[in-house]
Amino acid sequence: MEEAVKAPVAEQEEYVINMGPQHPSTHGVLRLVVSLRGEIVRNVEPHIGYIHRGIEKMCESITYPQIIHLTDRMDYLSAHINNEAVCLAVEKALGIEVSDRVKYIRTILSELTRIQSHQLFWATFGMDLGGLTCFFYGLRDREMVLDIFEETCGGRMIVSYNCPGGLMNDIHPNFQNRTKEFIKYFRKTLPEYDRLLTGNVIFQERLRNIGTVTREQAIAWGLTGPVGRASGFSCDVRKHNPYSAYDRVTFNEILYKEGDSFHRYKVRMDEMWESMNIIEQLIDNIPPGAYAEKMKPVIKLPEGEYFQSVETARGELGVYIVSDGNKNPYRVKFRSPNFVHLAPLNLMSKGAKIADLVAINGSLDLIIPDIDR
Amino acid sequence: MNSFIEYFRGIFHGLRSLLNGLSVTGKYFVKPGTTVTQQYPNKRKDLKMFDMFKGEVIMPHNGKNEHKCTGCGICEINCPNGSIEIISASIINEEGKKQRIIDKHIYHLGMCTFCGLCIKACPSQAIEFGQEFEHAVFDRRKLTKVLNQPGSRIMKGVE
Amino acid sequence: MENSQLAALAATIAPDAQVVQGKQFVEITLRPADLYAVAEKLKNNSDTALDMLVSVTGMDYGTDLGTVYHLRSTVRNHMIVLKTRVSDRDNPEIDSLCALWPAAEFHEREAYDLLGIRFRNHPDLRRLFLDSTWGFPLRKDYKDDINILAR
Amino acid sequence: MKFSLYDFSSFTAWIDSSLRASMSPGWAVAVEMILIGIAILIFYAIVGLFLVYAERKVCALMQNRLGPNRVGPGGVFQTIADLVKLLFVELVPIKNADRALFNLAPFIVIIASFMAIGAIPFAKGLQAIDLNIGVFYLIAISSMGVIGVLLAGWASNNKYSLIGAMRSGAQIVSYELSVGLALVTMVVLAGTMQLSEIIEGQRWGWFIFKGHIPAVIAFVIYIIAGTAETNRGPFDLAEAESELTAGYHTEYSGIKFAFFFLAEYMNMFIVAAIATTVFFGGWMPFHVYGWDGFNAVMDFVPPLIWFLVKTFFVIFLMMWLKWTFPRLRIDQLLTLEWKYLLPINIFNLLLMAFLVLTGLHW
Repeated sequence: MEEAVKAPVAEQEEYVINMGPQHPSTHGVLRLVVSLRGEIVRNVEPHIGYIHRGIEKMCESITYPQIIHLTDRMDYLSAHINNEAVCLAVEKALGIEVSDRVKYIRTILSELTRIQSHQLFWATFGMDLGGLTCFFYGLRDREMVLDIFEETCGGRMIVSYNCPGGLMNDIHPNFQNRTKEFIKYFRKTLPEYDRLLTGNVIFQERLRNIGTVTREQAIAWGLTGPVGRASGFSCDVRKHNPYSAYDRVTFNEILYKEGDSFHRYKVRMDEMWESMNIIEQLIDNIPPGAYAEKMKPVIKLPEGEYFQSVETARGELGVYIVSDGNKNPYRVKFRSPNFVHLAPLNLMSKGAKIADLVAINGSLDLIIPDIDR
Repeated sequence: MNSFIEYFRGIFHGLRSLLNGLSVTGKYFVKPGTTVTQQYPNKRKDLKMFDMFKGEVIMPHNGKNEHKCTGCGICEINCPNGSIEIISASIINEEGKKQRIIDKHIYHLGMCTFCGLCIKACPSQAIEFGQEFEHAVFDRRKLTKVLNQPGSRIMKGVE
Repeated sequence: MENSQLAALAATIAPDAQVVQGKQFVEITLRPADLYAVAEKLKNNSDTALDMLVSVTGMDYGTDLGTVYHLRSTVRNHMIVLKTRVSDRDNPEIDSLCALWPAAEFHEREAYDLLGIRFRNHPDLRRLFLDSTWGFPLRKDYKDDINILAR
Repeated sequence: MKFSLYDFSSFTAWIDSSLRASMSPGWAVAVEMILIGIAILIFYAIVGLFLVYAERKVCALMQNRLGPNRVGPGGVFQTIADLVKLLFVELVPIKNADRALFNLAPFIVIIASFMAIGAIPFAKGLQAIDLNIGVFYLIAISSMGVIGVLLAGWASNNKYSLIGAMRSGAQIVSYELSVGLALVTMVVLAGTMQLSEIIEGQRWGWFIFKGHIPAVIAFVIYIIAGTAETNRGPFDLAEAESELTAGYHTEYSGIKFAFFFLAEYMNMFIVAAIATTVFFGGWMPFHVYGWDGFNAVMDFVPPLIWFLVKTFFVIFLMMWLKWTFPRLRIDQLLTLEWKYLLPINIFNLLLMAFLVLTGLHW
C-alpha cells in the first residue's frame, strides 16, 4: 500500500469494478465494490441489503411456532439447524425437556444438513475456481440427502420440521435405511472429491496462503465455524456448549492452524467425515418415545431474555429472544455467522488478485439471505 | 541441487494430481449408466412424490362430497402469512339448532410457505398436504383457491 | 468460572454498574458514558478475558433505546452480557466498541441502520441494509404501511 | 477426371485445368479462390456446429448428465436451433463504445481462424495452399486472433472486458513461445516446414513414435500451450466466467457473439489439426514397416477419415482437460510458462537436436 502513496497521481487512480449484485461468484445478491490496481485488489467494500426482508421485525408480530418457518429462509442451507436454534431457545425458556428420541432425530438431521451444505459448498467452490464438473458431482450427491429430507420432513430445502417441544411429525419408516444407504454410498464417493479437486495442483496453488486469517484476528472478528476453525480457533458449539444429543456422541473438532482458504475448504471436507461418524453412532439407536411434547395451544414465554447458540454449517448462530410475557416476542435477534464473516472480507483480500477475491469469497461460503435477514 | 530435485518433484507431483483428476471424469465418461438426470416431462408418469411431500394444502372430500372442516378458523389464526381466509356462514341444521359452517375456505397458494402449522393445528384433520407440485400458472389469480368444493357439506359426526 | 463468582468479579470491575445474575448469563447494565471503559477492562482483565464479541443487539425499550452486547471468553468459556440505555430518542449516541472488537463494526452499523442509534468513533457509520430515506424499522413506533401480516 | 477418396490431387488438378480452359488464368485463379472460400465457409459452419454439440455431449457425460436431447434425435439439431436463435437476437448497441472497433473485433477473430484453415492438409491433395513455410505460417496466423480479443475488450467500454482483454494479451504473448518451440522441436525432427512433406515423412511411423521421449514431451507442452492459446479452460482467464462474467465478450450479443463463440471452437480445431499433422501423421494412415497386409488394411480407410479421427481425438483431450481442472490464476499462468514450460521446452529442443544429429530417431 505504501508504494501506492509514492506513485505518481496517474497511477494512483483507482479502477473500480462492481462485482454484483448479479455476478456469478457472489452466490446471490451481494455487491462488492472492488478497487483495483491492475489485477491487485486494493479495497473491497461489501454492499448488502438487496434481499433484506426484515425477518427480525416480522418476528415481533408473530407467535413463536410461526417464527420457525422464517428461520428456514435465513440460511437456507442450514434450515434445519436454524429451526432447532429457535426451538431450543423456546424450550429452554419454558423449561421443557424434550424426549431423547427428539434429541437424536434432531442431531441426525442437523448433521445431514451439514453434509448437504458442505456438498453444495464443494460444488460451488469448484465452480468458482473454474472446475465446472464439481458442481454436478456435488449436486448429484446432495440430491440423496434432500430425498431423505423430503421423505421425512416433506420439504427438500425448506424443511420446517422442528416445532417448539419436538418435531412436526415422526420420522418416516424408511428414514434409517435411507440414511444408512446414503452414508455407505457417500463414504465411497467422498474420496473421489479429493481426487478430483483437493489433490489437484492447480487447486492447491490457487488457495494456499490466500486470505490468511490468524487465530487472534479470527477471535477479534468473531469468525466461527469452519472459517474460525481453519485458523485454529476452537469454536465448535457442539463441543463447548453441547445441545441436543451432541454430548452423547464422540467426534473430533477439526482444527487447522494455517487459516488460509485451502484450510477453510479442508475443514469442511473433514467435517463431512465427522458428520458421517456422528450419524452412524446415532442412527441405529434412536430410542422410542414421543416425537413431540404436549404444548399449550398458545405458547407464551415468561418475561426475560434467552440466548441460544447452535453450530450451523457456517458457524455459530445465536438466537437472542427478549420476551415481555406475550405470545409474540418483544425482540428477536439472530446473530448470523455469515453476517460476521462478511465483515473481514476486506482484510483478507487486500493485496490479493481478482481471482483470489473470488476464491476467498467462495471459501467463506456466504449465504446472502442469512446476511441480510 | 536440492532445489533442482524439488523442481522436478513438483512437476511430477503436479502431473500425478492432474492425472488423478482426469481419471475421475474419465471414469464417468465411459460409464454412461451413471447419468442421474430426470427426463422430466417424458417420464412424468413414473415420477412419484413422497407421502410426506408438502405440495399444497388440500381438503379431502369423500364420495358424498363431504369434508371435515367445521369452519373454526384455527388454521387461519395459525398461518404466519395470512394465506388462509375462512369465510363462514351459519345455517339451521336438521335438529333445528344454529350451526356455524364453512362457506369458503380460501387458500392463497402464492403466499403459502408450506410450514405446515395449519395442518398441525386443525382439530378435525380437515386439511392435509397434497402431492401436486406443478403449480405454475399464467395468471396469478389462479393461485387463489377455494378448498371446499361447491355444494359440499360437513361430514356427519365431525364437531 | 461460575456465574456467581463472575458477577462478583464484574461488580468490582464496574462498581457503578448494576450487575445482575440473570437466568443464563451475568448481565451488567451500564450508563452509556461508562460503556467503553468498562468493556475495555472486561476485555483486558485476565479473569474475565472477554476476547470475542458474539453479537450487538439494538433494542427499543419503548421509551429508551439501548444496546445489548453478548461477550464471550474463548479462554474461559463464559459469557457476559453488557447492556446500556439512552433515553434521547431523537439523537441517541453510544460509544462504539470497534476499537476493542473489530467485529462490532458491522453489528453496530446494523443497529444504526435499523434503530437509528449513532455510535461515536465508529470508523464507517453508514446505513447497511436500507437506503437513507427509510425510517428505522426496528423501532416500536415505526409505521409500516404495506404490512400484509397486520390483520 | 478421376475422383478418388484416397488422392484428391487429380480432382483438384481437373478443376484447375477445366477452369483455365474456359477463361483467362487471372480469372481462373479468382474463381478458384472463391470456390475455396465457399468450401472453407461450409466446412467451418459444419465443424463449428458439430464441435459445439460434441463439447456439450462430452461434458454432459463427464458430469453424469444427458446433454442436449430434445431437438432432433439425441439433440443433434440443438446447435442449429441455437444458431437460429443467435441470428435473431438483438444486437445491443453499447453506449460510449468505440463503434468501429467494436464491430471489427469479431471479424478479426474469425478471419484469423479462416486463414489458418487454408494451410491445413485435410487429405492428400486436399489443401488450399501448400506453403513451404507452412508451420511458420500457422504459428504466425494463429496468434492474430488475439488482436480481435484485445480490440473487443478495449472497444466494449466495459471494465470486465478490458481486464479480460489484458489478461488475454499477456497470455498469448507468453504461450506463443511454447507453441512455437514445441513445433520447432518437431521441425528439427522433420527437417522441413512444409506441411505436405512433414506428413510424407511420417509414412513409416508418426513423429510421436519416431521422436521418442522428446516428441512426447513436445506434444504435452503443445497441448497445454495450445489450450492456453485458444483461451479454453483451464486457461480461460480472458473470459473467466466466475471472475469477469464473460470477459472480453461480455457486451457482445447475437451474431457477433456467435462469431467469437464459433472462432473459439475453430481455433480448437486448428490447434488439434496442427497437432495431428505434426505429431500424428496428419492424414497418413497408421503403418508398421514390414507388415504389408496390416498396412493395406490401414490404407483402405480414406485419409480424410484418418485426419478427422485423429483431430477429434486431440480435441477430446482438450475437452477432457477443460472439464476436469479448475482455472489458473494469472500469475500462475505466467509462472507455468516461464518457469516450467519454457526451460523444459528449450532443453527438449536440444535433446531432439542431439537425437537427430546422432541418428537415434530411427
